[in-house]
Amino acid sequence: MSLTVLYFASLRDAAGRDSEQLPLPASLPELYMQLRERYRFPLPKEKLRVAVDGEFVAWDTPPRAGSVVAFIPPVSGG
Amino acid sequence: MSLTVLYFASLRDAAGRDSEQLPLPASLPELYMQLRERYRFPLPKEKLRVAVDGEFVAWDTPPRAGSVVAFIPPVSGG
Amino acid sequence: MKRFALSAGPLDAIVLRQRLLDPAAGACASFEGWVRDHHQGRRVAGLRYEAYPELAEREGEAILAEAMTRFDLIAATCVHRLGDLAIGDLAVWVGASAAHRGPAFDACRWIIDEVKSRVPIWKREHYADGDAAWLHPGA
Amino acid sequence: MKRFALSAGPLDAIVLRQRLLDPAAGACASFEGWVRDHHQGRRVAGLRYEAYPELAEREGEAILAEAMTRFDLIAATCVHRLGDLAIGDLAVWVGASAAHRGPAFDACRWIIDEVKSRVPIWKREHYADGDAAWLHPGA
Repeated sequence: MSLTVLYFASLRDAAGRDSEQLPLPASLPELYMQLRERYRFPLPKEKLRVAVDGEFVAWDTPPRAGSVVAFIPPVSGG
Repeated sequence: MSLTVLYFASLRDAAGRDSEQLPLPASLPELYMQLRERYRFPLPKEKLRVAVDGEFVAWDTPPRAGSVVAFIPPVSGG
Repeated sequence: MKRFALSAGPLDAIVLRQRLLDPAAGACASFEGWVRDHHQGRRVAGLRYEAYPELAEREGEAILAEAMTRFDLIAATCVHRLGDLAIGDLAVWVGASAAHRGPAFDACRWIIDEVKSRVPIWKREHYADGDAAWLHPGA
Repeated sequence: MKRFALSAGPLDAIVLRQRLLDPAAGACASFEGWVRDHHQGRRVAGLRYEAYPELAEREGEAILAEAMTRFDLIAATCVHRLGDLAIGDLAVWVGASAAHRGPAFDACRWIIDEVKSRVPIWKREHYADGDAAWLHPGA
């Protein structure tokens, strides 16, 4: 029972990797808080959006085994 | 004592010419009213602007001998 | 260099755009007016633009100079075609570059609005039914 | 055809513009984002764009589809560069064509505003002093 987490931009630099497999968490906010502590992400959850399987979702969406989760820091295209 | 009048767009079509020499008129509005009657210009003076020697001027600018007067119908560039 | 010009030949949007490039520019807004195939419900076959060139260039330059003072721009330019144009031809090109996109958009739109209202250029539309007419908006 | 795309190679404004041509179009507004040599007072030497491509393409398409319904458009397109860019390089191109200029301008501006706020693309600026930083506006 695991999922994949993708890291982008400053989160990737802080994590030192693009992605990793992690055990299925109780919730997406809990997952982010664990990772934030582990990798010293400077951004609080409130500044991020979260996507599952390539689509933005609400933070209270239940995590699913086998899914791909991405935490999306504020974007800066254009 | 004369001036040159330039005709553009529908005024040129109605006058059948690009320009002509005319005796110095008492005023620019009077000049336009004479020409409007002669050539059946459909546009009343209020719809036009007037230019002298390549610059827009007020209708009450006194006509000058040797100058070039153009009556400017509503523009439609762009 | 002149910022406003009339052109008897086809406009090249790429060449015009080059004039706006600048290392300090982060944004470029441009507008192209194309000859379209309809006007107020009538089929248009083509059109002809004529100008009072001396006055049109003077007014056009005045508009571009005013744009440079009204908006925080790096560069701006406008070129208007004269002569016979076919459907799809580029009739007018406006471009404005700036550090940021707000002034670039605002200036580009302001310039085309001013050109359309003030510059002595007239359009004669040729309709599919063989008729033709000078356009004198508001007349 | 897709209306939004990411591009690993240089953007060609001329090719992109072709997509918007239509005999019924009288107006085309376009926006170009260029890499500029400064940001908040710092000298910028170059930058790198990265995306979450799957999500970026989905969001980008959603923005362009929404633009087609919000504005009276004929066509609209947007392409965003990824990878390493130098000063003066074209980073993003947006174009919108319409019968009239109002919707073309409004849509063009709305699209770039939405792309900048919603599409998961990130900019890493390289400064002249050797430093570099990811930009996370509002963070």
